[in-house]
Amino acid sequence: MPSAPADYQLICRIQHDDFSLEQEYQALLRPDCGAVVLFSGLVREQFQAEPADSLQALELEHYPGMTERAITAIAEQAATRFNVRTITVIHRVGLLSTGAQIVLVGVASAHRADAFSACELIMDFLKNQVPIWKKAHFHSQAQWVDAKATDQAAAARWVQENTL
Amino acid sequence: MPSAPADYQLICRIQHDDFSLEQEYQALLRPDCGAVVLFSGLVREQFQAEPADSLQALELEHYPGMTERAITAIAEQAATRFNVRTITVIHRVGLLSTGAQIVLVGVASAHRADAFSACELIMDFLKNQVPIWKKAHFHSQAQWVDAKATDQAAAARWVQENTL
Amino acid sequence: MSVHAESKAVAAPIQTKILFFAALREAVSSSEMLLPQLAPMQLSSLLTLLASQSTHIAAALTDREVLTAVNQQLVNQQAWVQPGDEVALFPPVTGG
Amino acid sequence: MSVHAESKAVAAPIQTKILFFAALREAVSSSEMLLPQLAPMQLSSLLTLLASQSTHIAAALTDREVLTAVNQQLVNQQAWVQPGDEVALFPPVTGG
Repeated sequence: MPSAPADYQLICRIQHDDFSLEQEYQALLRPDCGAVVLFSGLVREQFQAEPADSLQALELEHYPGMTERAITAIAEQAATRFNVRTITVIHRVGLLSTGAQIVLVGVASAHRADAFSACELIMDFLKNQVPIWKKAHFHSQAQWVDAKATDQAAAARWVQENTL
Repeated sequence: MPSAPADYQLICRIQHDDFSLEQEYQALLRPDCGAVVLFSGLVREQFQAEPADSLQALELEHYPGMTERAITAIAEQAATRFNVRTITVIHRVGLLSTGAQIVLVGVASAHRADAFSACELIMDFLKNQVPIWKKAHFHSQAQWVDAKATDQAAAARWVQENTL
Repeated sequence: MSVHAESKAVAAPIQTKILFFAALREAVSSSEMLLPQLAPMQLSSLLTLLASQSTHIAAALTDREVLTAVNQQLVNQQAWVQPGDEVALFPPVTGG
Repeated sequence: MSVHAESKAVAAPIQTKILFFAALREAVSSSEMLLPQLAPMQLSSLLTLLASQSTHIAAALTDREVLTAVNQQLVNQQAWVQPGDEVALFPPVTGG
């Protein structure tokens, strides 16, 4: 089984504090990298009709230790399958208001196709294989977010491609 | 033929000056967007063996007027095919040294899959359908960069998917 | 006699830590339990043992889909748990 | 006579602008040429006309793959060019 290249570098942080996309972008850059793909996930507005309510915040809980291990394993899989040099994954936990940044995934590579594929693979697996849970706080009530079938399908497609 | 949604917004600029990824990211954000994908293309180090030489800079020439039209058409195609809210395309021209930023494509959408697809589609078409040319300046000589077959294949795959 | 005492000491149950997260943590009203475990057992048996502790826990485990990790690795219920392992039970993840 | 003079004025050739970019611009040693054009013609004919202007241009056009745009839209050589259109000739693009 192939392993991630020795010169591949991962930055992985789980934190409550906000992050600076620009700083993380600068930290990803390498002279031999012509392509950087960044994904930023944010708490978006959400409305519900009955009863009329809107999202105030997401509360994110995680499993300390396993979260970092799972992200490291996913990043290593991405670096093994695609020709990438640096990967950054930052995931915030705790209470995050609407508009807040939740997650950043950044990948730098020589050419763009590798960075796009690696970044999307990491996001798809992050949704499925990392022990993080969201609770949606509306004004009148709070509820745990259900896992989505579309997210399972998104992760499954990388497994299928791998076996081809 | 479907058209881009009325509330979709495009920022398109061709300029010599550098850009701030952070500023462009902030300008893309909308309260109903939970996902932002950014692609940054940079002048990467390049070495040649015979004679031993390294890249100093890329010189980018374009066709003023047509460049903006072509990018607008590509962005509109992306906004028609994928559910996205804001798109930014900034392409630098002129002489750009190794390490310099060349191009930024940013897309904001409610969910991540649309932002990833739209951003990658725009980059693939940018490589094939926008009148911009690169000349590679090495220390001892300069040469126009040849179009790559892999870039043609990357753009072609969107056309195939479209007809399915 | 002293030999017997020693072998009894070796066979003393070790505490296996069970962690609960998110909706499951709320359902069992606890983020952590210690379960005395004498010998290796399959996770499915450990879950049966856990459910036998209270109807409250039994209901929490059957009311929803439960994912399982042993020593911070996702595993299925055929996996073996050694005494002292860290077991975690949680609903499908929704990060990212 | 005045009628004849008028119809001659109407038929006077209009300048069609031909733009060259990148390697092709360097090969023809010019970024822009004006070609007098009387009537609509297909781009392939206009390129033949252009090549007939000098062996230098003829060589530049045949030495490489040439992409064509009329009024800033990529077209193939079957496209029609109206007198006064903006025609652009250039090598395969390498932006992004």
